[in-house]
Amino acid sequence: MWRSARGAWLALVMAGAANAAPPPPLQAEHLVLARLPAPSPHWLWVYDEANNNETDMRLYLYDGDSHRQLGQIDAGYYPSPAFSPDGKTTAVATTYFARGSHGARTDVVEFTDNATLSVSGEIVLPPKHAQAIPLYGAGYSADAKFLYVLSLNPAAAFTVVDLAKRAVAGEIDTDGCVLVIPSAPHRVSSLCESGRMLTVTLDDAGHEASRKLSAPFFSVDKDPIFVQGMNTASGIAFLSFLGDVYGVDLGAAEPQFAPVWATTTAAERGKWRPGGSQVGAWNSRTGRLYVPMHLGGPGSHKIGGTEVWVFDTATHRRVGRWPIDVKKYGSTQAIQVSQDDRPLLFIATDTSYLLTLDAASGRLLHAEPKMGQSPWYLFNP
Amino acid sequence: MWRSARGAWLALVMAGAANAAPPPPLQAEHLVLARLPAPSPHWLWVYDEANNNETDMRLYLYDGDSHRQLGQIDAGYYPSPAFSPDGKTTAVATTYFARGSHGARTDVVEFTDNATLSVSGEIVLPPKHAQAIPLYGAGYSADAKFLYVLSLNPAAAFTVVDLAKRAVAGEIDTDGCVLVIPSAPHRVSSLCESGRMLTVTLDDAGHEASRKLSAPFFSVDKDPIFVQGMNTASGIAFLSFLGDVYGVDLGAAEPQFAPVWATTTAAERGKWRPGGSQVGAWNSRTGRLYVPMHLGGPGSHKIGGTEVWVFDTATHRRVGRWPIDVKKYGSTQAIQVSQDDRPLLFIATDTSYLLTLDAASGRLLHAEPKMGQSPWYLFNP
Amino acid sequence: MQERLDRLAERAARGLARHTSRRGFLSAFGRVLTGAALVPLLPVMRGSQAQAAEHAAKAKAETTDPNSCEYWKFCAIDGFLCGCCGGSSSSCPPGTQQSPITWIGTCHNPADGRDYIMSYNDCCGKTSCGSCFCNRNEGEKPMYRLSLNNDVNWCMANDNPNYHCSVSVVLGVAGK
Amino acid sequence: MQERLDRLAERAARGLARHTSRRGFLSAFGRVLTGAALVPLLPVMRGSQAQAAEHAAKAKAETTDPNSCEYWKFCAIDGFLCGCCGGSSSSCPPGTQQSPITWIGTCHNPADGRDYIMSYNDCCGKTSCGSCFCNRNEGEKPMYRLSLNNDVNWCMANDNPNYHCSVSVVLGVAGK
Repeated sequence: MWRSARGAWLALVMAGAANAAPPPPLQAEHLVLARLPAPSPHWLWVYDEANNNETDMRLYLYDGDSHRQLGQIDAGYYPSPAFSPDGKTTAVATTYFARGSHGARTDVVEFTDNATLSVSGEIVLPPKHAQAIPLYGAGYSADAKFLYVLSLNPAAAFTVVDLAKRAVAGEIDTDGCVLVIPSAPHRVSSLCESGRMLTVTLDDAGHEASRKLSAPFFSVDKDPIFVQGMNTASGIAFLSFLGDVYGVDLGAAEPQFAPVWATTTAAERGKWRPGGSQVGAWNSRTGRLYVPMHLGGPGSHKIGGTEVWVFDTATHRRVGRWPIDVKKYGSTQAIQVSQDDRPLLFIATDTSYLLTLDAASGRLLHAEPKMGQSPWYLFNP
Repeated sequence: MWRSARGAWLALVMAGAANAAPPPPLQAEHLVLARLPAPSPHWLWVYDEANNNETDMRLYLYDGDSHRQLGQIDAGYYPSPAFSPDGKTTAVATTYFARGSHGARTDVVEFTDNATLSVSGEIVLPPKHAQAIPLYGAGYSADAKFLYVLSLNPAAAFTVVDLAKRAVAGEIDTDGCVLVIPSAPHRVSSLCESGRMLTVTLDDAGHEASRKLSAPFFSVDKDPIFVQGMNTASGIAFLSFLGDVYGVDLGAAEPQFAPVWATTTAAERGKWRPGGSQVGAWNSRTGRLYVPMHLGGPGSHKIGGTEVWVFDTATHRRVGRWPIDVKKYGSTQAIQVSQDDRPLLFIATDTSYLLTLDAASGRLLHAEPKMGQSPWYLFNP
Repeated sequence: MQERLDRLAERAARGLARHTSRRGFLSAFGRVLTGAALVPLLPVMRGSQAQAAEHAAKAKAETTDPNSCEYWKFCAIDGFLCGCCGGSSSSCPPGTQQSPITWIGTCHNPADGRDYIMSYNDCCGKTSCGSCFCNRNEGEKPMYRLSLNNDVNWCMANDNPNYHCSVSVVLGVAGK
Repeated sequence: MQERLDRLAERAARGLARHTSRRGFLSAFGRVLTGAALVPLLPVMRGSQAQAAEHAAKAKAETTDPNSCEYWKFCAIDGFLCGCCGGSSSSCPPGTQQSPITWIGTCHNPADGRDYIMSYNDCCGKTSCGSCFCNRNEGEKPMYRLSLNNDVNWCMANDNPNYHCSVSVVLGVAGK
């Protein structure tokens, strides 16, 4: 019965008082509102697609150190989250209906104050917000002047929101190319069916100043890249279905494509593949890349990983190969790594476990069961 | 490969054609909208509380003969369903918010055409609809002139909707008494904390004409009755926590209380108890009562049943005692019986199985897994 | 005597419900249910001896882990434990609002052998937390005895009545 | 030659997307994707040989139970099977609306040894059916090749874009 420190203390007090008097009764408690602790790089946003109840998708804020859920943002139907550069705001572009699943449609970006997890405001959007994978579905410009929101209806475009004016500045047709990948100062890049990257540069009013289509840098037919990209120190990186790494430097006016390198040996290629709903995680400080891999053939690109392979992105050498206890936790559905020097690796599984690992050693630190209904994407704050 | 009748037929055709020609290719299909089969007394409405996603509660229409789901009504936040006397309409009183879980609140009754499962209209309600157990949360008058909707905020009342005028006729304060139990022509009865029944009689405009408080007929302190009542041939019946049956005849202007009888022997009493979220089912044709029972003490009244006890309500004799395979299916959470001469007994379990039993023999006819997230109440159409 | 007091409290609450505005009633009702001075008038008191016996029989109530459903304070809770949602057993998660109205229970604390009156508030304004669902019903009564019922949404009277999670707040020692 | 046709189709679709109104585009796009006459122009054709090889390797596709995820028609479906929701593999449940736009797959039918072009329509207007979730991805491509992608909500262009379930409709035999 006396298992905790508090319990032991009470026992001591009771023993000290001998049989003199009973312990004092507990004082009345006062119901208060919990405050968030100071922000930490070990915080994680878990995206719950609520697959059986899609009008009720949400983001859970989870602390990888205390292994506690810190709070929740209600996010509506197919939300796309974006995190302000100063870390103070979470923007969620989403869709609501006047009668739950029916009635008038409203697309809107809602802003949550990350200090209180309260909605601090909203801006109504054109009713075209992409109902798709949330990664690179919305993004802040580096100076937080604009928010970009992906549209798909099925014409592809993005909406530019002027955050100072709290109004939609306009809409940019992307000619079938998808994703909003922001780069400084006011550029947005997208992936095209032709294997090219489209980069649109905006003027100060948020209107299109110019656009540029790159040369093809991947082949949709031979080995398509996953749209689930990863931020790197200088831009973005994509994995291909066969596990090749496509780095894109977004520092200049036009994207620069790094030499493609493979996560598999010739013997592994086509047998071991990345898969799941979020297929890689990249730590910009340590330069480590984490790829969930499984044994499978063509068409298995959404099968979860049974191992996590770890790569040094400078040398392209595999430096770790960590099996997942699939029988116990399920296979990896999503993966993310914290962006600090002592990083944590987070894995959401297809049985809704959230695993926290030491990203240096692969040691399992915690397994949190029932992390929502469909924890399919993991975001750093 | 050739397992089905169709497969075997194809194999014959192919054999008959020798090596002459390959079978003709499948014709192009045309996507159509499925039509509902003719209504059946073996239809069942399964109320899914979607406990982890409560803004997305829904009703599934299930056919106990074909063991198929026939369709779905999206029902919002804490819906109360009611079924029109002619069987053509399902009314759902519920609550929506302009932004999913936040924003302006709208309480509304929505009408679904049971032939097409499309919403045919709505009437906005005062924003007080009870967020509580849905049984007797809404109800039609016998002549379908009025719909009554329970309010709780926390003052108890009910809203009278004039269906011909498609407008709210008014609100009746029930002085703390709860439930809307309609009886002909325009009476509504409720249960009170004092163990009495309040009966309000309405005039043709839907306003209060008179009210009458009965003598106490049960004891809240000694043995409260569950609010989860059951329609009987002449009124309504309630079970108490200890398993006593309280029948109420609603045929006259004032409720008549039948002698209380026990479902337990003196030896069983206080040991075997009814429990769950819907604790009994009553077939008015056969006069059979079905009570899920478990072994438990005070405070166990929401524990699911491990057996179903069957009673002849004329003789009060137990005529069946049917164990549930709890290890396989979970314990009973809700129970319902079809209102025909060859009735089916339906049981929803706490692991979301929907069991279909022959209500005469107790034989298990079908076990449907994953019947929603939280199938806590079962309604006859 | 106890019975008379109960009836008094009942009649007072009813009177409030009938004769005051919604807001006025709510704030008064809130006071009745959370104001320590009025606690001895609550009908819950009746059940406390039966409760104690029940507890003695069970005797398994947790005293150490406030995120466990077995924790002693949760003897009549029906919902998600706020401690698993960013709050604690007596605090609401960030961004939610507490319900001003509550249901009441009497729980036995094995650590000091006392019965305590608990207020079970809901935390409101966000959708279901979904973690640590806990359904215990010691002394719980059907909806017609509203202040002892946990089947209704106690966020019902909040500006935003979405139910997120539940807390269990010690109001005081139950009178013996 | 095939490549030139593909490019033509691509350019045509793009042109429509850019230069016509939303409604006009949708109806045209719908025609492109469901009109049998235009099927040979679809980019999906490219993959059919690779697909066939893949299928030969798997060879386990169901031919009898159209509510099984393994049923041959579902080789690139990602969603709830409408047959478990009140519809069938080629009909939408009562009260829903079909999506006018679709994604496309090529599935091998072991019963006659042929490859068929399938249109995967979503049924729309009610929330997630929740039954018989099925996720198969033979020939599925990322979102930038939209007509072969099953990760977007194909109800996106419906008046009510709520996703309920998915069907798999035979369009015709894939050209060899």
